[in-house]
Order: sequence, then C-alpha cells, then structure tokens
Amino acid sequence: MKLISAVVKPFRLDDVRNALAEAGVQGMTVTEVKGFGRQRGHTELYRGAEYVVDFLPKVKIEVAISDDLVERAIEAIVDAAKTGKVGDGKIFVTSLDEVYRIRTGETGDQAI
Amino acid sequence: MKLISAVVKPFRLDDVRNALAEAGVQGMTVTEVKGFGRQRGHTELYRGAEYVVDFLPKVKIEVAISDDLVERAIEAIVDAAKTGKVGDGKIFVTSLDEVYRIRTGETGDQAI
Amino acid sequence: MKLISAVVKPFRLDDVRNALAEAGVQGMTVTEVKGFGRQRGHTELYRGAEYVVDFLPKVKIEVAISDDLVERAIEAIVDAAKTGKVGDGKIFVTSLDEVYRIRTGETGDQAI
Amino acid sequence: MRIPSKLLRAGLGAALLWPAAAFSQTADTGDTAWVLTSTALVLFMTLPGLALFYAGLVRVRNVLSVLMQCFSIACVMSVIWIVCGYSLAFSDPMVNGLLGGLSKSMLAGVGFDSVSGTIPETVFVMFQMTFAIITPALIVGAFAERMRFSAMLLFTSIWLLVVYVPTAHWIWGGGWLAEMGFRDFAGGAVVHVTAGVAALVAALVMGNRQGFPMTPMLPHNLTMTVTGACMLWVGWFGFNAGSAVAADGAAGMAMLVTHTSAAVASLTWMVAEWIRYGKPSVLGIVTGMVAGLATITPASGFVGPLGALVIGFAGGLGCFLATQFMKRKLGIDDSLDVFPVHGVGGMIGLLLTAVFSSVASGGVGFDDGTTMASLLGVQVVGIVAVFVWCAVASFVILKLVNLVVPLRVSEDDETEGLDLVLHEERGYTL
Amino acid sequence: MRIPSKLLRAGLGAALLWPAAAFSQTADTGDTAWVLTSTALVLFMTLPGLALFYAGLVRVRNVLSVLMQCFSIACVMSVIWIVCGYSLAFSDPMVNGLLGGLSKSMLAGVGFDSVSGTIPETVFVMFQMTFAIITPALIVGAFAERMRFSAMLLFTSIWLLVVYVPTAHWIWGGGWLAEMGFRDFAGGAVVHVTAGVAALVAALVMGNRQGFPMTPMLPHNLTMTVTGACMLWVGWFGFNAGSAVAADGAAGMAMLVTHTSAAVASLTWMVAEWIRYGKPSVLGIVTGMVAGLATITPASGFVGPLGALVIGFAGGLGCFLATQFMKRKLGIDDSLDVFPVHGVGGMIGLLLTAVFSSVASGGVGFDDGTTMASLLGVQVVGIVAVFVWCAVASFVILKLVNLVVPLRVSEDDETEGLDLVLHEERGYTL
Amino acid sequence: MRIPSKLLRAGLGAALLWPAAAFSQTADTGDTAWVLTSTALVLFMTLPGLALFYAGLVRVRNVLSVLMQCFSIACVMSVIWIVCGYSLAFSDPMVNGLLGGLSKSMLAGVGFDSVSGTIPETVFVMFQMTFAIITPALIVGAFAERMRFSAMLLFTSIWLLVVYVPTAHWIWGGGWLAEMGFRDFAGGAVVHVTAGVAALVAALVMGNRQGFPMTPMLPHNLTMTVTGACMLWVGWFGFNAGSAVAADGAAGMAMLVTHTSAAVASLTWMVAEWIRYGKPSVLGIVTGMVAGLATITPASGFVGPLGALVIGFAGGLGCFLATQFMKRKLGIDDSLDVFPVHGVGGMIGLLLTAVFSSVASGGVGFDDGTTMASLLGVQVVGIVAVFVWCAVASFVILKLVNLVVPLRVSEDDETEGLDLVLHEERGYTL
Ligand SMILES: Nc1ncnc2c1ncn2[C@@H]1O[C@H](COP(=O)(O)OP(=O)(O)O)[C@@H](O)[C@H]1O
Ligand SMILES: Nc1ncnc2c1ncn2[C@@H]1O[C@H](COP(=O)(O)OP(=O)(O)O)[C@@H](O)[C@H]1O
Ligand SMILES: Nc1ncnc2c1ncn2[C@@H]1O[C@H](COP(=O)(O)OP(=O)(O)O)[C@@H](O)[C@H]1O
Repeated sequence: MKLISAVVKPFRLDDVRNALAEAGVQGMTVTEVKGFGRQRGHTELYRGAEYVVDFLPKVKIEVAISDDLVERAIEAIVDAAKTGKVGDGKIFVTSLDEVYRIRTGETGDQAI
Repeated sequence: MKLISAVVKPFRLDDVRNALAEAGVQGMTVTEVKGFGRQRGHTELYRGAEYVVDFLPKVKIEVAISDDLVERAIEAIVDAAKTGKVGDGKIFVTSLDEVYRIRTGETGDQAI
Repeated sequence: MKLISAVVKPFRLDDVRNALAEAGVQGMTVTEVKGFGRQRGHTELYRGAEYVVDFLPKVKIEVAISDDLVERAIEAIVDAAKTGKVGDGKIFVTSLDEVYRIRTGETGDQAI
Repeated sequence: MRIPSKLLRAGLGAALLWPAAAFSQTADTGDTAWVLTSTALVLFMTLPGLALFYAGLVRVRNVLSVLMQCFSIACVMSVIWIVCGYSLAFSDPMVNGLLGGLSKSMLAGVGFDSVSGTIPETVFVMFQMTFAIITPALIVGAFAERMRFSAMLLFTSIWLLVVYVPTAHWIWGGGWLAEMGFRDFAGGAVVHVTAGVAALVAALVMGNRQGFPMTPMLPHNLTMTVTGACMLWVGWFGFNAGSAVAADGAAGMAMLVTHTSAAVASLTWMVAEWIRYGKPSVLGIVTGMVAGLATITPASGFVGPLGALVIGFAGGLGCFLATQFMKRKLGIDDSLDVFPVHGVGGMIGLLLTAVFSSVASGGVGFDDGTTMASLLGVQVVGIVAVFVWCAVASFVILKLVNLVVPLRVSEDDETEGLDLVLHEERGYTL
Repeated sequence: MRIPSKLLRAGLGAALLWPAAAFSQTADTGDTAWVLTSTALVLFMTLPGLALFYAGLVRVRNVLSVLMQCFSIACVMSVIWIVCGYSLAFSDPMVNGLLGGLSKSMLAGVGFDSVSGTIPETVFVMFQMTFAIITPALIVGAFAERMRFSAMLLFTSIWLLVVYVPTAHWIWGGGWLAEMGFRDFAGGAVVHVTAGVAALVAALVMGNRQGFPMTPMLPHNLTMTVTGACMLWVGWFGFNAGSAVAADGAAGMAMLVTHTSAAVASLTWMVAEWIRYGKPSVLGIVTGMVAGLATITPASGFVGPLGALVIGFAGGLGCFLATQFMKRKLGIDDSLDVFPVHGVGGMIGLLLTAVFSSVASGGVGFDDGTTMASLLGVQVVGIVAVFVWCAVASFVILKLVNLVVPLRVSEDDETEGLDLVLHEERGYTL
Repeated sequence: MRIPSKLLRAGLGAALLWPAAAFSQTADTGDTAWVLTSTALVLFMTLPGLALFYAGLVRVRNVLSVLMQCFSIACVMSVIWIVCGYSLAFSDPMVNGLLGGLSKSMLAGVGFDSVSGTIPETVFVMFQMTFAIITPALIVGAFAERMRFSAMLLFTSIWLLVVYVPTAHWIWGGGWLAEMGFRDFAGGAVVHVTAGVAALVAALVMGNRQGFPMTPMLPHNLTMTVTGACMLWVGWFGFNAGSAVAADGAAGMAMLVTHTSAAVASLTWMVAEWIRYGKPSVLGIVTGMVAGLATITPASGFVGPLGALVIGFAGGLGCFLATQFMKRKLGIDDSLDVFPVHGVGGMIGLLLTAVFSSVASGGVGFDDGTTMASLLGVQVVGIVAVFVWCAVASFVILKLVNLVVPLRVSEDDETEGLDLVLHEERGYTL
C-alpha cells in the first residue's frame, strides 16, 4: 500500500476529488497548508506600503491506496490539478507499512 | 521507528490522547483535517435550499514511536477512537528513517 | 529522495525558511499544527478559574529533498529552530518512493 | 415618511408639495434630536449593518469585496446626493410631477437656518441621504462574488440618478404618485421595490456564479451575518420611526409596528423552515426578520399593531416562498436573495398598506374621498410604474456600463476570489 | 424605572399607579426623542450586544445556537408582550397589587395619540418591551451549550408570564412593592435578580455540561465577547438613563452614575485578578463591567457620583468573589456566570440603593416618613420576595417543560455541538 | 464645539467663559436628548469602534492586548475625569488662562438640577468625558504590539492630566486660546493633534517593532477593522454634531459637513491608491474616511458643504501622502499611523477652518474685528502651542514612566505575543 500526498491549488480540490472518485478512490483526507516554491506570492497593500506575501494557500490531499491503483490515481490527480501555470503543485508517494480501519479493526487493503 | 498517523473523529481526541499517554507515548502532533469517505456529510440549509456538505471535520494525530511500542499504541488508539459508527477513521503506519530532537540534537529512540 | 517533516515553534518559521533557502531548498509546505509533548502549555484564565491548555501551537514544515541534501537541510533546520528551551520540536525523516511535479509531469529529483 | 403625519391624518397630506414648502419658521429641538438620531441609525444600517449582513453570506475569498462595495457606495452616493441628487428629488420640479429641479444643487440655499417642517433642512438632507445610500447598497447582494468593482461603481452611480431620484420625487417629493395619494411611508417602493427589481435584472444580466446551483456556496461567517442583521433591526427604528420626521405619537407607533412585524416575520420564517425541513436555521430567522422589516416599511406610518401582526406574517411567509421559488424553480442566482426578500416584501407591504390603513384595524384611516379599494388601486398603479421603470432603466444601464467596462471579472479571477484580484487583500490572517 | 423622577423627589412617587394614569395630555418631543433612542439602545443591548457577548464565550460548535436563542427570544417575547404581557404588567390590576389586567391585551386602546407621562404610550410600550426581551435572554448563559431549542422557547415564554410580568407589576406597575416604596430604578430586581435566580435554578435542574469542570471550555472568540460587552455598555445608557422616561437632569445623572459604576467595577475586577492570578485578563475586565452595570441599575435614578463609585467597587468585588465561589466551591455549571454576575450584582445594588439614596452622599433623599433603615428593610423584603417567587416558579416551569420535551439534548448531540444538531449550520467556514 | 453656535455667530462666543457660567436656568429637553444620544455615540466610537478598528490591524497574537488597552483606558480616564479632570478643564481657573481649578473635583456641586447652557451639567460632564476617553485611546495605535500593559496605564493616566486637560481648558474651557478666538469646534487640536503628536513621540521613544519594516505585519482581520471604521463614522455624528450642544441648525450642519468630508476623503484615498498602486484597497478607503473625519472635526461648526468638500479632499490626500512619507521615507513605526492620519489631519483641518469659515464659502463668518488672515494666524499659534506642549510633555512622561516600569516587553514576549504573555488569553479558539 502507498500513501499519496498531493499538494495542489485550492480551487482544483473539487476536480481532483471527483477525478479520484472516478479512479476508484473512496476516501481521502484534506489539509489546508501554505506553500512556498517557485510561484511568487502576491503583493499586499498596507496603507500605501507594499509587502510581498510569499506563501500561497494550497491544499494537501492524502490518499491511502493499494499498490495497483497508484498509477491511475496519480494520473487522475495530475489531469485534474494541472493548469499549466507555475505553482500547480507536487505529488509525493511513500510506502505504507500498515493500515487499520478503526471501526472494524480491518487491516491492509480491506481497511482503505 | 514508525510514524503512526491516525485520522479520528474530533471529539475523540481527548480520549485518544489519554489512552496514548497511558500506553507510554509522551508526545504527539495534531492537525485539523477534512475527511472524505463512506460517512456522509450533513445537509446544510441555506434559506430553504439544502446542500450536502460532503467533507467532515476530523483530526489527524501523528505519533513517532519506537517499534516495540507500535502495537500497544495502535490498540490504544482503536479502543479510544471507536464509536462503532461509520467514519471512525483510519490508522496509517509508515517507517521512519530518522528522528531528531532539535533542542538536544539527540536522534533515534532517544529523540522521541 | 527523502521527506523531512520538522515540527518547530511558530515564531522560528521565518528563520527556518531562510536557512533552508540558503541550504539550497527551494520549496516547502507548511501546516499549522498543535503539539503535545514535554513542554507544558500555558494556564488560561476564565473568570478567575485557571485551566491548563496543554497543547501548543507549532508549525510543521515538510520538505521533499534529494538524498544528498538531507544532512545540510537538517543542520539548517536545527540551527534555525533551536532556542535551547523545551519544546523546540522534532525532525522526522521518511523515504519517498516517488515525486511528481504536476505542471510538467517531471518526476524524481527533477520534480522537487 | 415625508408627509407629516399630523397633516396626513387631517386629510391634507397627499396633495402637499413637501418639504420644499417649509411651513414653520423655527425647528423643534425634540423633533430635530430624533431625526438627527435617526440619521445616525440609518447610516448604521448600511455601515456596518448591511455590509456585515451581506459579507458574512459570501465565501471567504470575497468578503472584503462586499464590504468595499457597500462602503464605496456610501461614499459615492453621498457626493452625488449633495451635488444634485437631493435637488432633483426634493426641490421645485423641473418636469412637473416627474423630477425635481437643480435649484438646490450643491445644496445651494441650504444654510444653518433653513428649516424644513419642524427640523433644520440640513437634517432633512442628511436623513434623506442615508436612504439614497442604502438603496443601491441593497442591490449588491444580487451580483456579489462576481462583479467588477469599477463597473459596480459606474452602475450604482447612474442608477441612483436614473431610478432612485425620480422615484423618490414621484412619491416623496410631491410628484405624480404623491398627488394620486400613493402611500409609501418609509420606502416600500422607493427603497425596497427599486432595489429588489434592480437586483433581479442584475442577476439576469450578469448570469449565475460559476457552479451555481450545484456547488454549495455557504456563508463563510454566519456570526457576521447575524451581527449585521441585528444592526439592521435596530437601525430600522430610525428608518421607519424617523420617517415621521418628528418625535411624536406617529413615530412611536411606527416603531411599534416595525418591531412587531420584524418579530412576527422572523417567527414565521422559522416555523416554515421547521415544518418544511425539520430544523429552524439561524440564517432563516434573520432572513425572516429582514423580510418583515421590508414589508412593514411602506405601511409603518399608517397601520396599528394588528395590521403589523398580519403584515409581518404575510411578509415572512411570502418572502420565504418567493426565495424558494427563485432559487429552486427559476434557478436565478440573485445571490443573496435581494428580490425575493426586498422586492417581494416591498410589494406585499404596499398592498397591505391599503388594507390596514383602515381605522377598523387600528390604522390612520383614508384621506377624504378615498376608500380602501381606491387606495388599493393607487398602490397597484404605483407598484407597476416603479417596477417597470426600474426594470427597464436598470437593464439599459447595465448594458451600457458593460460597453465601457465588462460587468463580470474573468473566470479565473472569480475562482481566485475578488479580494485578492481586485483589492490585493485578504479578509483574515489568523 | 418608571416613577417620574421629579415626582419622586417631591415625595409623591411611590404611591402612584403609573403610567396607567396619564397625567399629561400632550407628549414632550424632547422626552419622546430620548425614550425612542433609549428603546433602540436597549434592543441593541440584546441584539447584537448580549448575543455576541454570550456567543463568544461558548465553544465554536455552539456559537450559532446561542445567537439563535437570543434572537428567537427577542421575537417571541415581543409577541407575548403585545398579546398580553404589557397589559398584565401595566394596566389596571386584576388582582390588587399582584397582577395587572387584560384590558390592554392586543394593545387595545393604545393609539397614535395615547400619552403616558410625557411620552406617547406606544413609546412606553416599546421601551418596556425591550426590557421584557433582555431579561429572559440573560438566562441563556446558564444553560448554554446543552439545552434543546424547543424546550428553551417553551421555558422562556412561560417564564415571562409567570415570573417577569408579575414582578414588573409589583415594582413598576403600581403593585405591592411599589406601594411599599421599594426602589428599583431600572431593573435590579425586575431584570437582574429574576434572570440571575432563574439561571441558578436552570443550571441546577439541567446539570453540568459534560466534562465540566475538568475539561477547559474556553471562549471560542473573545473578540466577539468584547464587542458584545462594549455594546452592552453603550446600550445600558438607554436602559438606565432611558428609565428616567424624560430627557432631564435625572436622565443625565442616571447616565453619569451608570458609566461611573461600570468603569470602577471593571477596574476592580481587573485589579482583583491581577493580585490573585498575576495577570489581568480581557474577559475579567469586561465581566467586571457587566457586574458594575447590573449593580448600579436599581440605584441609577437615586444616587449621585459618590454613591456610584462605591456601588461600582462593591459590584465588581462582590461579583468577582461570587463567581469564584460558584465555580470553584460549589461546582455549579451556570455556564456563563449569570447568577454570580446579574443575581448577586442586582442584590448588592438594591441594598446599596437604600444607603446611597441619602442626600448626604449626593442622592435624591428618602420619601417623607422613610429613613435609610426603613428603606433598607423594604429592599430586603423585595429581594426575598422576588428571589423566592422566581426560584420556585422557575423550578416548576422547568420540570413541567421537561415532561413535554426533554430539556437537554442527548450526550452525542452535546458532543457534536448544537449548531449542526439543532440548526444544521456551522458558524464559520473560513 | 463648546461655544454655543448661536452666540458665536452673534460675535460673542470667543470671549465667553463657558459653560462655567450657566446662562439659562432650565434645560431644553430636545437639546438634552441629542447630547445624551451624542454621548452614547462618542462612547460607541471608542468601545467598540476604535478598539475594533485597531485590533483588526494587528497580528492575531496581539488582538486582545489592543482591545484591553482601549477598554482599560476608557475605565481609567473616566475615573480620573470624575476625580479632577473635569474640574481642571472646565471649572473656574486656578491659573488664569492655563488651567481650571479644583472646585468641581469629585463633581462637587454637580447635582440633579445643575444646568450648563441648555442641558443638565451632568450631561455636559458625560459628553466631555467621552472625549477624554477617546483621545488617549487613539494613541494606542502608535505603540501597539509592544508596550507593557502597566506602563501603558501609567503613561495615559498622567498624559490625560498633563496634556489633554490643559489643552481642553485653553480651547474649550475659556483659556488663553479661547480668548484669542482660536476655532476648534469638536477637537481638531484638543483631540487629534494631541493624540497624533503623542503617538509620534511614543513611536520614536519606544522604537520599531521587531522586524519592521522588512517583515510584513499584515492586519489579522480586516473585517474587524472595517466594522470598527463604520462605527467610527456613525459615532462621529455624535462627536461633531453633538458638539453643537443643541439640537439645532448648527448641529444639522455639523452632521452634514462631517459626513461630506468623510465621503470625499474616502474616495480621495481610494483614487490615490488606485492611481499609485493599480488597485483600491479596503484598508485604504476606511483610512481615508478616518482622515476625512479627523480633518473636518475642528471645522465642523464653522463651515458649509462647499468647505466640507474641499476639506475632505485635502484631508484625504494630505494624510495619504503623510502616511507614505512616515513609513517609507522616515521608517518610523507609528504602527497604526496615528500621527499621519490624526495629527496631520487635525492640523490641516485647523488651518482650513480659517479659510472656509468665510460666509462666501457657506461658513458662519468671522467674529467682529477678525478676518480670515487674522484667524489663520491664531490657528497657527494654537497649533504650534499644542504641538510643542504635547511633544515635550509626552516625551518627558514616557521617559519617567520608563524609570518605573520598562515601556516595552522583552523581545521574547514580543515574539510570543502580548495576549498570552500579558493576559494569558488567546483571541480565537476556532
Ligand atoms: N521540495 C518541496 N517539498 C515540499 N513541498 C514542496 C516542495 N516544492 C514545492 N512544494 C509545494 O508545491 C507547491 C508548488 O510548488 P512551486 O515550486 O511553486 O510550483 P510547481 O509545482 O509548479 O513547481 C509549493 O507551494 C509547495 O507547497
Ligand atoms: N483511502 C483513504 N486515504 C486517506 N484517508 C482516508 C481514506 N479513507 C478514509 N480516510 C479518512 O478516514 C475518514 C473515515 O473514513 P470513512 O470511510 O468515512 O469511515 P470508516 O473509517 O468508518 O471507514 C475519512 O473521513 C477520511 O478522513
Ligand atoms: N512522539 C512524537 N510524535 C510526534 N510529534 C511529537 C512527538 N514528540 C513530540 N512531538 C512534537 O514535538 C513538539 C515538541 O516536543 P516536546 O516534547 O514538547 O519538546 P522537545 O522537542 O524539546 O523534546 C511537540 O509539541 C509535538 O508537536
């Protein structure tokens, strides 16, 4: 099993979610994060002074998934999240040793 | 060393924390997240129109832990977080390569 | 590739960010979290009653990084985040299986 | 408002060109104190009342844009009012019955000692100005979350002169509807019907927000909306009871019926939701309150407590049904429900003013030679005239403005949110 | 209050049945202007003042439920007041000394020209209504975060008729306490003792919130609480100075002593916390303010600035100690401290009214044939009577309501939060 | 304010010691109603208006500290005002022309029946007290996010007695500037110049916040700032129109010009930003509003609508440029821009008062034997005197306080935030 963490632009969240659902992913966990990277933040006015706000609001989507679905899921995320502009985000994949479903005690692929 | 990430219902947080403390876990890091899964969101009224809000507030508890404590910790979490209703959440376990305590520079199990 | 997650005191964030930039890290993702650990929370007044608030605001900095940069990055974080007082935080290192840049489809070290 | 209630009850009101013709030489300090206070209350309705009420209802990325729209409207309308708005509404007519003149532009002749009725004319100018501020600000709810700021300023400025000012003259400035005996005490037609109709037209011309109605677009801060709603309630005492332009029994009764209608309409909406959806909502009860207040507005100087109970109930239920119909059946994205609440409420109120003006139901009675039926006819004429003029003019103005500057921001900008795109600011940095 | 201050100082006040017996034919515009304004101010105290003050203090999952309770109480009490509340409190007695009659139910006979004292009776009805709104709303603090919405509506509605209305009649409507010369200018007993005692009873009957007192239940938004507190302060000028029912020296003095007491009590609480806990808190200083205002309320028409300084100090310190005692010693979950602040403050104020009415301390003096000691006796009788009646009646009403619909939501629902469970809404979507 | 406008226009005002010398035996209810209302409005400006305006502008970790500062200042200044502040400002002089006496300390002799002008003296005391509250509260903006709470209390308390009270006596209490015919209707010098200059000195003495100006220190909640700004606007009607101390044409005109200036200055700032930075900001438009209100304050009883238009424009543009200059060129961390907005605005307004008092521009005209040029000279003298006295005294007080308790918190505490460090509370727990 893998854990896919995708950092994407907030307004692509709905699309990504739908794409993942179509790819067969049923659950996911979403966190609001701030991103620093190549994309420049905006300039904020403060009574005539200008400040560069260099972090950008992003969302992180975490999906635990069985190995055979990984590729499809990543494709789905890339397709849905891509705007072609800098700051579209990243996908990180790590290995999961184990997964448990708290309600039933199921483990492994059953638990996802 | 392992990293245990548990996504649970927010109002179980206190119980889970206590259970982990009893199981010998001293530190943890908690994040507010939104969960999508089998559990249905609530219907929100908006001047007579009804909308389904499909994400649910959850908390993610992250615990770095030495290998020998993993089982006890997971049991503690499951016991404390379980309500038996859909949406109780998941536990993910990944391997940690290294841990550092910033204050002292300690590493490994010492650092946890 | 590794994923470095550092939980640090919020007001060290700016310093850590600058130190990482100097160490050659270009991107990172930051999350607001609550920490429980050895550091005691503050006592909050409520009309003369005192409550111990035992979690503390922290920030989690996640950096995906190529293996050769790991050590320098960790040093940079430790240097910048250390105040020498309890609660300075931890650094966790896990292995990344893969990284994708959504905009370009690049993978691996290219994508970071 | 406007027709001094004592005169009115003596059957003289309707035919009077007032306040252009001052009939008293010195102001009464008590009356003046109350209208000064009422002016503060009505400004308070817009800033921060309405601004918060609306801003809480939008998504967090547009919160500042709504505050900015309300605030800048207040500023621009004030300047227009001084330059020529007041004069065109309330000075001697240029076109008989249709529009005032320019003799008081730049407030020429309005000095420290000018008196209008029993209050200084400066106070009357200010009190009226607050109505000219809130009316275009009400329209903001229709095009929230997608209109370009510059286009909004252009539209509301022209609209004030082309729609609001003439309507105010017709009804309160001695124009043709005043002559017919049309009864609109505090702005059922002048304020609420005009704003509601303009909102409907704007929603249609601008089109729905992206994602409407499938994506839920939930209020980002209902505590802000409730705060604004409460301020509207309190401020409305100035709006309606201040419209007596005196601190007398008419003002007292206006306050009483205003409050009664608000309370009843709130409960009506609450119960309607409770029955229909199983739970009463906070947004529902405060929307009912606004409906009740809009509905009693034209009637507030003419009816008694019994009338207010019925008017509140009718306003609450009527606007509840209208809101559902607009959203669910018609699918029109009048985003914050300006037409179904203000437009529909105003019309219901104008009609019921005729019914509950009767002495039998505790009202002030009818003018000599008038009956409930004849007044009802006049009210219908007035509603139709204001509706049609406002709809046509609003449509034309929007189309013209669109030629100068596109009404809507781009799709990307709408997605990003107006706060950052138009004002380079974010509401909260918590 | 109600007893026109000029009369009172002439020693006539206490025995007078007022305002049922109007003693003036035309209203004074200045007095009317001030009471109209005061009415707006007192409504503002509840909506949004008190609503925000309380809502900021609860956890985020119950914020809307508190706003909803305050708002719906305002609506329901208004309707009850019109239907029969006003009549039962202020019309000619049904049961001599105990309760008014039904002759003014549905505000029968209250017309455009009715006068009460020097103001229109409509204005008096409205002004009094705002007191009937805020009193049950104060109780909300006791059962916040756990009471079922429908049970809350039932309880407060019955309570208004069974507790508030008779008490108001006894003291302000010419009832037995008024006859005895009981002094409660603006509602120390009628408003604060009744609300405080009902809160205490409700807290005991309903039981503590889950987790109280071990789990910290911290205010979710102290900026909201401070905002509400400030509005209460400003609104209280209408509450106390408006109770002079005139724009005269009595109103001016009432405003001055009200403000003074608030300032002193705030500082007293601040210093007490500073000494006791090492740091002064924002919540502390604003709670002190409310304590000071509640304490001065009964005295505000009778005492001078010196009295106000002492009363403020006594209110601040007394309520500070009472709060600690309730929470720490007794472990009663009167969640937002209604009894220790309003109940205790009201009682302290009623007692000190007797002391500082003396001319020597700058007060208005005593009625002919009365002394400080005799007045103190009367004040004690009044406090005991109101306390006992309110406690017994509140207990019985709660038990009865509980038979119809359980007072408390289920454990699970309490955990989930009332906003989602009862209203299907969330306060913030940031 | 202060000089009854009718007298003034009759050319008598300037030489009059007022209100010490009451010239009327009974109060007018209408005038009293309006000043009672105005008192509520001006308190509302500070609590919650200014408190919210400022608190929204700081970072989230200091939000409560700002609210606490404003709130505690209101309490402490009130007590000082009663103890001796009012007496030293408004009673018969101790040092001729420079300072009042102590004959009215503890408000000795201010009873239920004392009259001052056409209102009860209690009301005058209260109205003036609200000015003594807001002036030191304005200074808070300069040292926000870094000053120790206890030092702040000490500083503002001494400052009130050493700077505010004498200045108020000079200008409003019959002192030497009043004798010279200095015109400051509602506090351009007494309130805004003193607060602005003290802010500048405080910013210099305390030093910049850590990280200023490199680190962006963005407002944590602009919706709160806009809410506070709107309350300031509404409350300012009481500030300026209340300063007529009557409900007459002078009050009406004061309200009209106040509103006009606010609207024009808001738009001026908005356009300036739009031109200079490409986008208009919410913070910009509301800052322009405050600038416009501060600028019109001294002029508000002397000028007409035309004057107000120009004054609003000058205030908006002048303060916009001053803000830029202070931040960008001088790098002074007057954190919330008190000096460039209030100080500069007040001075511009005082100068333009001389220009637009002329009858030709719709003003009240000049006193007998005075011309625009001579008045301008007097205004310059007054500005210089107030500026210098305030600067020197503020500097000395700060240095002295610093000997008792350090003005600034430690670096670590500043980083952690004042809310937790000084008050053991956090603003939001969402
Ligand atoms: N090395 C990294 N580690 C963790 N997160 C990163 C890293 N680099 C970028 N990110 C995240 O991805 C987001 C987008 O990155 P950015 O460099 O701006 O554009 P792009 O994804 O187009 O290369 C950032 O805002 C940040 O949240
Ligand atoms: N595949 C997944 N990857 C990551 N998080 C998941 C996944 N599935 C579920 N979750 C998280 O677990 C929560 C509970 O899952 P859900 O399917 O609703 O109920 P249950 O845990 O009882 O199966 C979700 O709200 C989501 O936060
Ligand atoms: N075992 C753990 N797993 C995850 N996070 C931890 C763990 N222990 C500590 N932390 C995080 O590190 C922060 C600092 O830890 P703490 O024990 O207070 O001090 P120190 O880092 O100096 O040992 C905690 O607030 C928490 O967020």
